[in-house]
Amino acid sequence: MSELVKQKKKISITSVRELGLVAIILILYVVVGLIEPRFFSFRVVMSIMLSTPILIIVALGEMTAIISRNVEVSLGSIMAFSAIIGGMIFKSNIDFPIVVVFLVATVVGGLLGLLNGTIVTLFSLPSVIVTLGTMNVYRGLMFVLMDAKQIDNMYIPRNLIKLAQPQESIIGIPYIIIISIGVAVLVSIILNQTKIGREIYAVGSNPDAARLRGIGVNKVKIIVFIFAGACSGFAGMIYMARVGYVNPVTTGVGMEFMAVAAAVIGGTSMAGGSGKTLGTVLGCILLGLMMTSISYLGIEGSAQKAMYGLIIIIAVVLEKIIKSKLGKEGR
Amino acid sequence: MSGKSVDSKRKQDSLKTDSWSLKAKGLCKTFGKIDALKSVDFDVKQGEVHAIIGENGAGKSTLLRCLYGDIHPSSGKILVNDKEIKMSKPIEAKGHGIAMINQEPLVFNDLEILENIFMGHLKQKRSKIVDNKRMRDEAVKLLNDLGLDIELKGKMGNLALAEQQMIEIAAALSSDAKIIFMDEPTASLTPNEVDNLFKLINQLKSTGKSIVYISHRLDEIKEISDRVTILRDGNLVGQFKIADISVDEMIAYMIGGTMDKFITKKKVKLDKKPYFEVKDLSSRGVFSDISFDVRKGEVFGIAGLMGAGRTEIAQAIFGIIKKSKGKVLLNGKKLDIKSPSDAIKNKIALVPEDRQGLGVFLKKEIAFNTTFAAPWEITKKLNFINKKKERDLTIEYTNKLKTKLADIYQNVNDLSGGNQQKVSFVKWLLTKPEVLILDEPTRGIDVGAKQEVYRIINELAQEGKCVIMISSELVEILTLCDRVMVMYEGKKTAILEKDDINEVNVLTAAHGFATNKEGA
Amino acid sequence: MKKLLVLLLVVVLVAGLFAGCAKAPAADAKADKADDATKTSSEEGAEDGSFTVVYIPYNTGNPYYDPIIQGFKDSVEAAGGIFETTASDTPDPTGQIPVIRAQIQKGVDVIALDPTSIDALNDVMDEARAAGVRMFCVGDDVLGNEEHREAAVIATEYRQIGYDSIEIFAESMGYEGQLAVLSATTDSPFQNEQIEIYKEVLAGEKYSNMEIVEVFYGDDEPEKSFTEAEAAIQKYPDLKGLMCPTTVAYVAAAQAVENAGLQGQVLVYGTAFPNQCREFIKNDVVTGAILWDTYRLGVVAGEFIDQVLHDGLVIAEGTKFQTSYGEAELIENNVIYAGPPLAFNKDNVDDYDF
Amino acid sequence: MKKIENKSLAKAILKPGSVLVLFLILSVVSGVLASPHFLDFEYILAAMTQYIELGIVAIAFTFILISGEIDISVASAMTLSSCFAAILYNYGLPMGLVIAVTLLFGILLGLINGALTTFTKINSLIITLGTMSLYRGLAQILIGKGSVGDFPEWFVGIDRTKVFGFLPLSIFVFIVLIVIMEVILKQTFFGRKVFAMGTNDKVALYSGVKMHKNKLVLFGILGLFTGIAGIMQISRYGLAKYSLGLGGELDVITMVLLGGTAFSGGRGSTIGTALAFLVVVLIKISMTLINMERMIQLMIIGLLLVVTIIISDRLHKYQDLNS
Repeated sequence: MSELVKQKKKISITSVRELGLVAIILILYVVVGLIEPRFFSFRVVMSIMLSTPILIIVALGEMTAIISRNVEVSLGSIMAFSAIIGGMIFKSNIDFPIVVVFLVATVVGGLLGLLNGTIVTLFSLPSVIVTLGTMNVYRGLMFVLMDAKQIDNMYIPRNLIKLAQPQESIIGIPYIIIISIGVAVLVSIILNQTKIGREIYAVGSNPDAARLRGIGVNKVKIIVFIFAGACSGFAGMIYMARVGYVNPVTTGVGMEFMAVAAAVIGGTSMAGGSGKTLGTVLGCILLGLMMTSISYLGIEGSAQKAMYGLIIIIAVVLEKIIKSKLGKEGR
Repeated sequence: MSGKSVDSKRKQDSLKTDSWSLKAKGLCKTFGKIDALKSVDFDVKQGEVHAIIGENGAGKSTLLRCLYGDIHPSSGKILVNDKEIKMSKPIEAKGHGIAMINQEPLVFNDLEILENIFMGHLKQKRSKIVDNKRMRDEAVKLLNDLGLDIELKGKMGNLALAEQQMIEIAAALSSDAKIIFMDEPTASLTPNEVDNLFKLINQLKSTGKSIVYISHRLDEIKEISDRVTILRDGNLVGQFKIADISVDEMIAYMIGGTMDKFITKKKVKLDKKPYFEVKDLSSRGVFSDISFDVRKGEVFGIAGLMGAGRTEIAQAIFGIIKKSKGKVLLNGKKLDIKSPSDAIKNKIALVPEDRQGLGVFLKKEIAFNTTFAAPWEITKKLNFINKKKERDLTIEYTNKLKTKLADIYQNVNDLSGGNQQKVSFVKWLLTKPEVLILDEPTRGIDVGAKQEVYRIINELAQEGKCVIMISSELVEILTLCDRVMVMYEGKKTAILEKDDINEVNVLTAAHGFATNKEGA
Repeated sequence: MKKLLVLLLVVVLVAGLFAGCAKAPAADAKADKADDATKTSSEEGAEDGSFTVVYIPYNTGNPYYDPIIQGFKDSVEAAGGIFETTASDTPDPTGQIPVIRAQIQKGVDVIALDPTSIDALNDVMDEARAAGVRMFCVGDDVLGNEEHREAAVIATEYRQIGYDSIEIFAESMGYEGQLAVLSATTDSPFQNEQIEIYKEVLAGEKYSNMEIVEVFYGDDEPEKSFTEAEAAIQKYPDLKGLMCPTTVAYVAAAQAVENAGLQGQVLVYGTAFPNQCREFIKNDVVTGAILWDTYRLGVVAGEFIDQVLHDGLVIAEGTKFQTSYGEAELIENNVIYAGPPLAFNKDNVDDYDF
Repeated sequence: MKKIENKSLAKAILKPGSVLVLFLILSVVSGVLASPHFLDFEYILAAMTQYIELGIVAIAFTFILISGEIDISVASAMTLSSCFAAILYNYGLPMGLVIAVTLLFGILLGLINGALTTFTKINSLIITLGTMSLYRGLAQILIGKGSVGDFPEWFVGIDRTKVFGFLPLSIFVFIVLIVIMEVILKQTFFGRKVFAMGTNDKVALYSGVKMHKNKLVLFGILGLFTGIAGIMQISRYGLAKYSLGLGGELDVITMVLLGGTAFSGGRGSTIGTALAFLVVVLIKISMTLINMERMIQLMIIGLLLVVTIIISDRLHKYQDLNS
């Protein structure tokens, strides 16, 4: 009886977050629009949408990691690394089939993720610290690989760059947006509809219980790291398509941080066990909107960093309050 | 429709399975210095309920965890159908058709109830997509068998403890287990729910499943089980057909001879007026309107089943959990205790139940532990530590309790359970308390150590301290206490004076039925 | 078992350390030779021709420096010297100071520095000279603190870049329309100077139909520059030109225009490498770009240092000296301009590869 | 060759401390092998001053980690304090006052972290992940992209003023702080509480430790140290810049873990951290001397960190078994 009542409350609260995010996004958009009327234009909406796909894909990987009670801070490096590998392939042969390169980048990302996962599980170490280390290791590696040189625009095939261009699109929607939506749908299917997906939630929700239920906790963790890495690798290609070149030093720096922010804003609980694809995607859109608005209003860019930090803190604290209001502790 | 067919199919399968067995030969398990299991033999036949009884720390749970592959036995072997098996993870036990229901339900709060039932063996369609419909149908069937109606869509975290327990049972059943371990499954169930559980257990027997059943409630054992295995301090002390043994005999075997053999109560003359008083103390959702008083030199017992709110009362008095109402008085003056440090200032001490988790720092030196709760005893100005004083005090007090130790600078986890408990005592004695709350003071320590603890309790009483003892072990309650408060589901059901303290009164009150001497 | 793993990892670490150092002996052995030389006869030590020059650019991984370093290397080695280069990852004094200190400690003969700050490096530069190291600026100068270095070799007269680029751009725009600037950071001196020049020029009669609507700042970060460029395009639908006095912004702007499919409607111009703008020029996204011959900068710097060390070239205003590109002169504050600006367009872009 | 190494290591495994010594020797050896200019006491001291701020932060960080918390916002907090000081001074406050106020400001930053973690009971890692970028961002807002300088003569150059004629003042401060903190940690009851909280916070609570208060104090101390470091940073550069010390938290964590402090808390020493500081700095010096690419340096430090935690983790498990 009372349980049923409680459940209703819980359900409403979780969906409230997504609705709330949508509301915030709309309000922010309108407010900026009122200050700067030119903001109300299809082009602007398009560029906001165009600014999110990279983040969305990385953030979904990060979300998966967080759901399983891990934090992956090397995703930015992994993204750059994969992009570099892809770029090198193109540099050697610009006509190389793009699909194959996408595949390669994704695999490379997955392998780097595998390395993280192995270290974390094999020695049962906190994932943050391990990835904090590998973050730099990977950067260094790609730097050596590239001998401090960047992959210039001229080596990137036009057809790849076209993926990020509105005029080259299905019903006016650029490919990378469609791709990112596709990835999001895929991720949500994997997480909600497949065995491994649900086990990821289980492991994050209560590792001991998972172990006693006969779930291979370490196996699940490693899969999570591979998955997060693969997402970032894939995102690396999208990055190349959008920005048009890759630099071993600047590409993807701070990406993991944005990803964590997006996931947490989207309602992914740092305590593990809960997190929704839709929420994370909305989180990414909110961040993208903020970025665009900031440059649009000519706000001093330095405010951005501070804002992201603030948002993360507010988000986690809110999360906590909601949880405790429900009288349910995220153990 | 499909659900039914699937379910009946499952039944036939389990019926078809020709008789099988699980055996354990000479299992030993040591944790650090403590022998939890000493060469125990055990076996389960198909379609029987086999109970394991024994006092706390007798090794019941350890045995189960070995059989479930959760911990590795130090030696001995486990056989299924007389073939030895090696298990490194629970997942392998599952492969052998073994499922486990834990003492405290281990659940996934963030997940749906349906998933909680099937997690670990989720059903998939050919497309590798999780088959929610099929699982829901099976789950509905299961919950009906269990006589529950719970919305499967709801989050597990929103269920009451008892419901979570039932869900865990459902989970075990859904995994097509041949044998189910139940570790105190009724600890948090209402009599009503217990009946349902028993119906279910009998039904399972009829379908050829086996149950290994652990409980402190001997009457239940008598009612439900076919055979009983009795453990004491890690030793196998007997295995009987349930018909061949009486409850009293069980107790005798559990405690090793009749109680008065080894517990004696030193008479202490109590002064008339109460020294320590608790007035309608409540903590929202945990316990309510608890009042009692303790006189100097008195040993005041608090009895009740697991989850009756005994520990929580101690925690509330000690300032660890919030009091929603009521007050605590020492020698007539009201105490304002918001945190343990306030309690310590007011000469109250709490020796917690979970010794290793709450009592002592296992990985710190004995001296460190001994003096930690009483900094003022060993600090000079600028709170520098006076190492000499620390050493002297530690030696003095550890000797006082006859603690066996090599060196006061060795880590506590090098000590045996009993001596660890003594360190936990010493730590609190050093704070010179007037009121000592002892929560399950003899949990998981061997008989010798228990006697030591009883001796200490007697001495404390003689020194005129107020001793409040929370215990699940009737023996202690019955012999050591001057008065006993019995609790049931957060309520006081009786306060028994010396002469009324007997097994019947305590147990009836503990199960929520009024005694003739209600609230005396 | 696990202990073995630990051991293994230690070995890996050690390996890692030495792998990292592996480069060292090679590079360093030479350095020692040079170093001994200076020790034996510190003053006229350069006589045996063997001398070590270390070039310290802003930061690593910055493609801008590749040609400079190449030219520098070629000329120094042609003169029988040893050329090394090293830099920090962050383009600020935090990174540069330890690097410079290390070079002083190694007793190199010459430090050629592209200063990341006009004031924060004075002390360390003095330290270097006190230690008998010749201290030059190559690429940029420490304006207002010239006394802390001996001379500065600058690619070209940067102001000239400003005048040329705005003129070329204005012409391609037909001397009319809105113009936005996409710069680096709010306080990067070179870019700000350029922007001042644009304004100064556009004040003239001939340009009365042109206006700079706004200056955007991309902080020389690819993604940010990109977003800023898009913002600029959308904010001003009638925008006709995007002027980018920094290579990062240039690429971002060109890419943004191409993505928006506004080739021909929004023109892009500014500083960029041939390799960066080649594709865009071919696809008519941009008309061209302007820069200076960075390879030449390196060569001139090398040859100048060589002559200072070995031919007793006096560092004073008015001194002239020969380079493989012709005659160069030290002007006020001992500044040397390596060459004229270099404008790329469809016709000549393929002649260069850097 | 490898065998011999393994043997000696196997011995070393017996005591966590000896691994540190091993690393110290290792770093000196690799330094000497790397460059003949490495072994120069004066130069090593001078080079040390370039990293001393991180070392100072690491001392207090050791306390936090022992108590079972973590704070990865330290580098940002340090830089924010320095920028804050610069702004104050440019408003015309006397330098002495500026220093005092900045130290208070540092404490405030620490307390913010502390309050957020203790009262919300949210993992301090997450909170400080937020404040890390919050503080860095605020610094950026305060100072903008440029740098603020022109500090009084007497204040600038703490790394070049020598005590006893050879020891840079900043290193002297470092040593003094180490001694003080080591004494607090090992000789006072407060130190015991720190260990207790990290070993088992529940037992500590049951034993009458005021968790909130003590955690706040610890974060406050760390804040104070970041403040000190911030001041020393400006004094060394003669200017404040938002980007200074970027990514320093990794170095700090590396030092502390390398110093034998358990990531899970309950174990560690400031002396260990100090030695680890030496190791890291020596490695950095030798790497810079051979003009190693900065990215590769970062990579090696990262590698060092990963390997270090793995080893220390193993060792502690090993010790618990063998005690």
